[in-house]
Amino acid sequence: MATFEWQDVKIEVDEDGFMEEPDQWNEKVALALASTEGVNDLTEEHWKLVNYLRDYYQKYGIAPMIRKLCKETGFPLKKVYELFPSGPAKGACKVAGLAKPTGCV
Amino acid sequence: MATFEWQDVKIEVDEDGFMEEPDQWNEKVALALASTEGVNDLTEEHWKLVNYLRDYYQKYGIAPMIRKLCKETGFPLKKVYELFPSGPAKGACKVAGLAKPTGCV
Amino acid sequence: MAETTYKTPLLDELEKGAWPSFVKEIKMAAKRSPMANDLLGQLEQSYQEKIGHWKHGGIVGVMGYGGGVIGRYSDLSEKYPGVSHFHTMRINQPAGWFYTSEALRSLCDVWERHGSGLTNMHGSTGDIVFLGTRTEELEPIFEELAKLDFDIGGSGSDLRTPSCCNGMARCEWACYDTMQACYQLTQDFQDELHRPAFPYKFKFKFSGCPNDCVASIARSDMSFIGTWRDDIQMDQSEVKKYVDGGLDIQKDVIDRCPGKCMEWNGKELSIENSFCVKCMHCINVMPKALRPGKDRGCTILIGSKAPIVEGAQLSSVLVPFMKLEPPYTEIKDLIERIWDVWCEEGKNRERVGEFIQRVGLGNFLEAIEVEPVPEMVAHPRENPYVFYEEYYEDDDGEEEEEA
Amino acid sequence: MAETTYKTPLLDELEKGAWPSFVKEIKMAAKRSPMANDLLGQLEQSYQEKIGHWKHGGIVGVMGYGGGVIGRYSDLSEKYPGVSHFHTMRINQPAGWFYTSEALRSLCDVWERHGSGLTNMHGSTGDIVFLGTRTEELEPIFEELAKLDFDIGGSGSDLRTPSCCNGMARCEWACYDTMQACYQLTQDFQDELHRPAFPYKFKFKFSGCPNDCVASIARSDMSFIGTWRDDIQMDQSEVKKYVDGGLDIQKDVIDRCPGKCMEWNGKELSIENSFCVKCMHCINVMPKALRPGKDRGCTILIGSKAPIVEGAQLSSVLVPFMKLEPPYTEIKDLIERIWDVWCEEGKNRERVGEFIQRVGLGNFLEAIEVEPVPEMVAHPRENPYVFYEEYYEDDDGEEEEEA
Amino acid sequence: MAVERRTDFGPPHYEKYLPPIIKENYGKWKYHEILKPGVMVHVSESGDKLYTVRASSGRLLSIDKIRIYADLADKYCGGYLRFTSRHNVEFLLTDSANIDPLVADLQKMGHPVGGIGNAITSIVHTQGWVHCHSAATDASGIVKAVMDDLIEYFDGTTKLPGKLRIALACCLNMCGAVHCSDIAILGIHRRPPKVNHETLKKQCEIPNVVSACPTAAIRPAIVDGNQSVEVIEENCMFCANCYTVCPSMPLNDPLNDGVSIWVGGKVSNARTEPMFSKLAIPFIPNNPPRWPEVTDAVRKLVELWAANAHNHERMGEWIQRIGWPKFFKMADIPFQKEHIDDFKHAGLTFKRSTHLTF
Amino acid sequence: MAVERRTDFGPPHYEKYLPPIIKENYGKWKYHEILKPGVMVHVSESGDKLYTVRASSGRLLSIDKIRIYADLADKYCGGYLRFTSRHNVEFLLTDSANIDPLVADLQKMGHPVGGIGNAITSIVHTQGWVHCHSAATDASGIVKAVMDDLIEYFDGTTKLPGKLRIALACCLNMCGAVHCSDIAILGIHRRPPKVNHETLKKQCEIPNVVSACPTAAIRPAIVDGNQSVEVIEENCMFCANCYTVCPSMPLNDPLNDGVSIWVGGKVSNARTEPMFSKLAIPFIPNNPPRWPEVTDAVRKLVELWAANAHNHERMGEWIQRIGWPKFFKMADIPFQKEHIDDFKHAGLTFKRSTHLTF
Ligand code: SRM
Ligand code: SRM
Ligand code: SRM
Ligand code: SRM
Ligand code: SF4
Ligand code: SF4
Ligand code: SF4
Ligand code: SF4
Ligand code: SF4
Ligand code: SF4
Ligand code: SF4
Ligand code: SF4
Repeated sequence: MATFEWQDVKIEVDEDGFMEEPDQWNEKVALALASTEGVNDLTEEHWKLVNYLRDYYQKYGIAPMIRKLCKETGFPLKKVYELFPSGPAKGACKVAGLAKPTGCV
Repeated sequence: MATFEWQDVKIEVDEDGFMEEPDQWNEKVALALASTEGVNDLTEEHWKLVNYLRDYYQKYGIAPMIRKLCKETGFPLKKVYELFPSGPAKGACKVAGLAKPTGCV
Repeated sequence: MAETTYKTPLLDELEKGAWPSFVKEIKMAAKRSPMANDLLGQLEQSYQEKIGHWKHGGIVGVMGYGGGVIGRYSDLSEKYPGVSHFHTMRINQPAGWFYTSEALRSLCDVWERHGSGLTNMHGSTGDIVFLGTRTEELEPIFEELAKLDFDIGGSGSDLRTPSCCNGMARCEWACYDTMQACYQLTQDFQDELHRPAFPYKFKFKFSGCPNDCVASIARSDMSFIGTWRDDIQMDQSEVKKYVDGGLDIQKDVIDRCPGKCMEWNGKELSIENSFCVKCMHCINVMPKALRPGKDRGCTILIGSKAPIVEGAQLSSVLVPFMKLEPPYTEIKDLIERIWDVWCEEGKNRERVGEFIQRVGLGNFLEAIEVEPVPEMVAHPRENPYVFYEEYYEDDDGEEEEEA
Repeated sequence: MAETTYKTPLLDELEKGAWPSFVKEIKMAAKRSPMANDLLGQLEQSYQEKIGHWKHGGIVGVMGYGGGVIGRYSDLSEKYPGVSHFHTMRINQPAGWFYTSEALRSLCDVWERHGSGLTNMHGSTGDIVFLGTRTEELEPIFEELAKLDFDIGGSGSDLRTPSCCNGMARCEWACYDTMQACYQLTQDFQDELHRPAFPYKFKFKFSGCPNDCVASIARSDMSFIGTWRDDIQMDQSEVKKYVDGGLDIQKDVIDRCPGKCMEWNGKELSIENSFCVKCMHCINVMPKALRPGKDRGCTILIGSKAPIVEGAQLSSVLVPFMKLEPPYTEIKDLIERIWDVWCEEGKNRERVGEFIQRVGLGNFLEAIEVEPVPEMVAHPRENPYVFYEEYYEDDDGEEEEEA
Repeated sequence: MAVERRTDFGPPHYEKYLPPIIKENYGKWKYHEILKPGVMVHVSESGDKLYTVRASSGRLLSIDKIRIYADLADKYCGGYLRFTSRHNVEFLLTDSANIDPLVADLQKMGHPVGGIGNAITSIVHTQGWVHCHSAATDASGIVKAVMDDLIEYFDGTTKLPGKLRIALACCLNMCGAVHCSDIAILGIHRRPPKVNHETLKKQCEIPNVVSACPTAAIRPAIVDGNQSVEVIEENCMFCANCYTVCPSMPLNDPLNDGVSIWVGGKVSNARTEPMFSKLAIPFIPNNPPRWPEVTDAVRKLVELWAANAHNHERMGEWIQRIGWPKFFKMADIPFQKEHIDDFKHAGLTFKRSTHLTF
Repeated sequence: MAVERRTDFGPPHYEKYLPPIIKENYGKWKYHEILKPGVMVHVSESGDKLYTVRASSGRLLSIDKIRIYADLADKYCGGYLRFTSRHNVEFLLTDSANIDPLVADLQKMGHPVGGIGNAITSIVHTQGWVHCHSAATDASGIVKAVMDDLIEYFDGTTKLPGKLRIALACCLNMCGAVHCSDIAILGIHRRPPKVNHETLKKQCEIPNVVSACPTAAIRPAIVDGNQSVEVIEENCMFCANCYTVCPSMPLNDPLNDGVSIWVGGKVSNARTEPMFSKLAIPFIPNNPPRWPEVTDAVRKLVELWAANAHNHERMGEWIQRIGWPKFFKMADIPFQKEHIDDFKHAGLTFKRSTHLTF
């Protein structure tokens, strides 16, 4: 466990930079986490993805499969990697404060 | 479908003498049905069996398996046939107003 | 009794041809029996409409028994009153289906008095099937049969009427006395046969050798198939005669031997008996020359059944070899242990073969107190999903029994 | 960097003996790399305690890719800081695992600069495995590898690094060009390889003949196994030489032929090729005399996998015979149809083989537009549970499409 | 009150019915020989000979016919006869001079003699429209039509390479051995049960109905205010097990019922292990009274096997040798989706090797 | 922002690495011969000859060792070498005079030459304690100990009747071919996961955890106020698939982890169809550093097979011929409950015939 600080955000993260206490997620935290992924600004498109992930996770308790994510957000996979260069699992899920994926996304 | 009359009881039964409208079962009906099985009087032991069958059926929607019936009522199978000579399925279930068994009892 | 004569143009077609005609039989019976006559009428209608006209189920019987009669009612009873009731009675056949003309006649007489006059000789399970009677006739029939020493067979969730091949009575290959075993176990388990108390039906079938002439491995929850443990008996001069008579012993016998354990050197046949899987083939082909060994008994297999619900099963080896001899104590004990476990844990309408698959053969063996042996499996497990039953706890390091 | 010298009495035992010692390798690397040195320390502790010391999972990677790096962290990172991060990188090997000394040296140089100096040549899937580096080294490594033309392999729910036997490069039996097919399909499906978007992993393996030297039938979701359709090529004089040289052709070849289609008359070998199942055995035993036919291609099989969740599977026949040649259009189309259906309907972590079992092979074939052929099954169904898809309605008597 | 009477006495002891020659040679038979179609002799260690004449009975017998059998037995063999596990009748003779007259009498009355050795013997079958509520087809009618057509293989007119066993069951309950027969004819339904929601709760035990379904197509439901069940039709494969436990779920349907044909099963352990029958022809509509499509299909299968099998090679052994692809080609049966298993163990029926012929 | 750089260029083209003799004879090889242990020659239609010298690499290689290989390749064969699908290293020579010096060099540096033909080649294996979080045992250590013991079968000192392939996987994920190996060594856990209810909800996706369990032993549960799961311990067979998807369910356990031994699998289609390995020895405790019980068990199996198999008969083919009962007797392994399958298709592994030997 390590502490990650960015502006006034201070959260506990694991080695991969995923939140230890996902309850503490908020939009500011998302921005903070994004910074670790080479994403300096969260655009509307970023948020669309992040919000979709959060909604899905809250509803089903799991992250969506990639194919579904692309379909529902309308972003082709290429676009997802443009938004989050380290990809939906490592990048988008981290920023969205989800549990560290183990296969699906 | 046929109508079966005994004393003041008048119910619809199928060819095997099982009730068409199990809702109409009451103790008098039980006595009536028992008469068709060569049982002229329902003793305490008869009632124990009948009541067990009804309770079980109401609780689980099925008749109990014979082994269970014997165990729970304490009657050995021999005894059950003494009480209802045509046996638990044809005799006891009929008197208890259960659906016609298709295997179990 | 007023009797209609039905026009049966479709059924009449089935009076033609070389094979015995069931239509002729029904017509013969119909001369005497209105039940048989109305059966003819209803059957013709089924042929016209391509659908049966029997109602579902029916539950009738004789006093004191819970099985042995299959209730049946027509859904066209107004039109065909003769078949308004048309129950079958299953009569327990004599072991091996041997009869005297006298016995048959007396059965016919009972059935003439009280039923349609139609029978199946025999039903698939092996019973004499009396085809078609009325509820009120059941008791009288039973009474008359009892006088003839014929008892009723099984139906419902009970022990079904056991059957056996003719074995020692007329077959040189019988490795144990199938008829005696069948008779004796039937007698010993009369209560289980007449008073259904199992989760579902249970069948015994007895075949004297691996040819399995009663299909026991496919059609009985417990299959008793004769076999031997020592060497095949050989008469080399008779072997020679078969070969001289034109038998291609290499191609038709040796190459087909599943044990790949035979050799023919032009003069003598040799068998490496430790590899012989007792398949009977060589013996079947050369009955005068070869015979099963002398140390005979049977393999007991368990669990075969038709497809419903979990899929069909063939029986699987439970006891690789057992002597099957009076007083049959060992086998009766085993059967009772099996029934105890199955009756206690089996679900409604779960055959013992399905039960074993559900709980696991290993657990089942433990419950019936039989040691596992490799003969029971085609091969050991391929998947690594092993329920190891003990593990050490961190704290004390002592082995714990789990599950 | 401060470096501890660990006492490794247990591991030291594994320096002894004739087989190459991984402990020696680690020690060699440890001379230069603190990561390798701490690995030694942690491993010795694992040997003492009989338990691994790696944390669960880890999710790291290079930009733009979703796979190819396995994140790994020590749970004893204070004690062994060198392995606090110890990620592996999977580098896509050249088809057939051919290298020049130069290529190998340049890979070593990259790994010396940025990692532990330890590798697997190769991983089970076929990748060059760079064993142990830190998150911050991943991008630099990738950059340097790119200069050498080495790209990263697969991991996660993507197309895994395909692999192939050396085929035409060094084997007389290759029935299609395994290395080319492997290379080309790898190139064509780079996106699927680098950006996981499948329900679960998907593997290709290419073997040039039924000997299957990359175990494709056991270890790949899609197995391409070379075969032929015409007659085995025979050189009778070479056959004779084998026999003269002491080969027991009857026992060791003919009797072992699964097609039972060979005969030896003392002079000539004859093969009834229409019964040959292309097993390779006779060819394997007499490589100078027999060769696969000339009409060559491959059998495509689908679905093999390790046991979890539904049990291990071997691949099963999907296309009995197909020419596998540039531009590989037909096969690429087929693969895309398979992925479409599986991605659309597959559950999370459901391999394609499990998917097919769940939805039924018949339905799967329909969805990917492949006609069923009997070559796909060991035998037709044994159970009568058929989902007939059409029936007549009472009212109109017209056939309705159901399901 | 229970009627006091004799019960549980069991079947009569078989010894009463054994002819003296059998009693004397019980367990002492040495070998047998087939003398001609339908006639064999068993020779005892003592040298005694027992002749057996086997005739088709047809199984569905009137008491009139049984009495005729009894008369024949009296006439030729001291009143001793038996039936076989496949419903044939066997007369047990000690005097070989009686064989021919007996055979002649049997033949005259329409009971062909045969079925012994490498022959087609009687079809094991079930009730059909004659007695069962479940039947998707008739039993006796098809059996009669098929055996009329195959009589040459029963009576020995045409020789066969081995035994061939045919069975028929009129529904998936398979009251017989169709799951392990060289050729099996199986009655099948093809549309889901029509649930009678009004009667269901009264007639049936809902939990049992739900658990009766092998493919979990049934779930409890309230329909029009009635406690009942609903059938997920695309999961239903028409097995009728729900109907077996519940009269309110009939499947019988003249438009859609019919038969399927299965091949390659066997029961004996001779040579190969026992095998299940496999689907050959998924569906043939019911066409009474003589089901010509069925008799055709069966004949073709018999002829194909007879022409190609090795000696003693059962249908399934022959197909195993040549492979299923060749079988479908030779039998000219189109291979379809229906042939591919999709029940529980389906995956185990897939071809998991490259052992193919082209 | 996405870094703009070269991606998706794939592996280098293999042609760059092929020696000239291969380029010239690509697809034109005619036959091969084994010259001596670990050395073979492939002869082209053109008459060209390519010599291969195969040596064990050990798989886990330092860059130092790889550089030595590179040096050897430069010295003897123009810098060309390859690795095999079983992790051996192969030097590709055109000059047969270089064979012996190369072999000598390899042997000197502790890399035995062999593994070609009817031999035991390198063990396909996995990570173990060296790199994996799942490992129930180490991989490299057992492999080293077993191969040290079996070296005579690798280097040709002792002849074998056919190929024998050994594989090892350190957990049930089976990252290798242990499910289809002549002898397989498989790491296994033997106690249920210890659920960390506090972290579970945070770290894991509960629905995925539940569906990960092959035997449905896991169900969602609230424990001490935490959303979590509970494990029905008697349904757990320790596969660790829950752990794979959920860090909060560790199974690793020094007291109970160990290995099992499997036999009789194969991959090739030669003669028989590919087969799965079957359980021989259910459990051997971990005994590092040299796992003597495991090396013993493996050696015994190898020797038993070597002494009894026919030519070209793989382990599984041999056992098929003699039958499993004989195998267990000869191998002196007690047959136990654990050997009997009880997973989904278990029934299909039961012996469904009387084909038995006594
Ligand atoms: C009469 C007979 C067919 C015949 O014409 O010969 C028969 C007739 C029926 N069988 Fe059967 N079975 C008959 C032998 C068999 C056999 C063969 C055997 O015993 O060797 C089998 C296959 C073997 C087996 O036991 O699995 C058999 C497997 C079934 C099944 C499926 C059981 C299963 O576990 O899959 C059912 C369905 C059920 O029990 O609910 C069934 C149910 C029935 C019922 C009671 C119909 C029903 O759904 O309740 C049939 C009554 C027909 C009627 O109205 O006459 N019958 N049944 C056979 C009994 C005659 C006799 O006693 O000699
Ligand atoms: C590195 C490698 C083993 C090795 O030492 O060679 C490996 C290592 C892991 N495998 Fe594997 N698998 C490796 C080849 C395989 C193979 C063999 C193959 O590809 O031919 C298989 C069996 C074939 C198959 O795909 O079914 C294999 C079947 C699995 C499975 C089980 C998948 C299944 O469907 O049953 C898992 C579990 C999972 O995916 O969650 C798994 C998971 C893993 C993980 C990622 C552990 C995990 O639970 O997440 C391992 C990472 C170990 C580490 O920390 O380094 N690994 N894995 C192999 C990849 C190297 C390479 O890229 O060349
Ligand atoms: C180099 C390699 C392919 C590669 O591209 O890397 C290869 C190369 C050859 N194999 Fe192989 N096989 C190779 C792995 C395999 C595998 C895969 C495995 O073991 O994981 C198999 C399947 C094993 C199995 O069934 O479990 C395999 C099954 C065969 C067979 C069939 C053996 C059998 O009887 O079952 C042959 C034919 C033979 O040897 O008679 C064969 C024959 C050959 C020949 C003779 C082919 C040829 O003419 O060049 C090659 C040298 C033979 C040798 O090693 O004895 N190769 N071969 C692999 C060497 C592995 C190693 O280092 O030991
Ligand atoms: C009479 C009968 C037993 C009984 O107690 O009723 C019987 C009697 C004999 N059987 Fe059988 N079998 C009888 C049903 C069976 C059955 C059961 C069935 O068909 O339902 C089988 C298993 C069939 C299967 O595998 O599907 C059966 C498989 C055999 C075999 C093995 C044939 C094979 O190659 O698979 C033999 C050996 C042989 O004929 O070579 C055999 C041999 C014999 C012998 C030669 C035994 C002997 O020495 O007396 C008897 C006369 C042979 C014949 O009919 O060709 N009997 N035999 C049955 C006659 C049925 C009928 O009327 O046709
Ligand atoms: S099963 Fe064997 S003993 Fe019984 S009749 Fe058939 S061949 Fe004879
Ligand atoms: S009984 Fe069967 S296995 Fe035994 S020797 Fe004869 S043919 Fe071979
Ligand atoms: S799979 Fe066939 S073609 Fe490829 S290397 Fe092996 S033997 Fe040669
Ligand atoms: S390749 Fe195999 S099946 Fe074909 S002839 Fe040779 S040994 Fe027989
Ligand atoms: S097979 Fe079906 S229809 Fe025929 S008798 Fe048996 S239960 Fe009735
Ligand atoms: S017919 Fe069979 S599959 Fe269909 S609903 Fe009824 S029980 Fe289920
Ligand atoms: S087999 Fe298991 S422990 Fe070994 S590397 Fe694969 S996943 Fe890890
Ligand atoms: S270890 Fe396997 S069986 Fe046990 S709970 Fe976890 S997933 Fe289920």
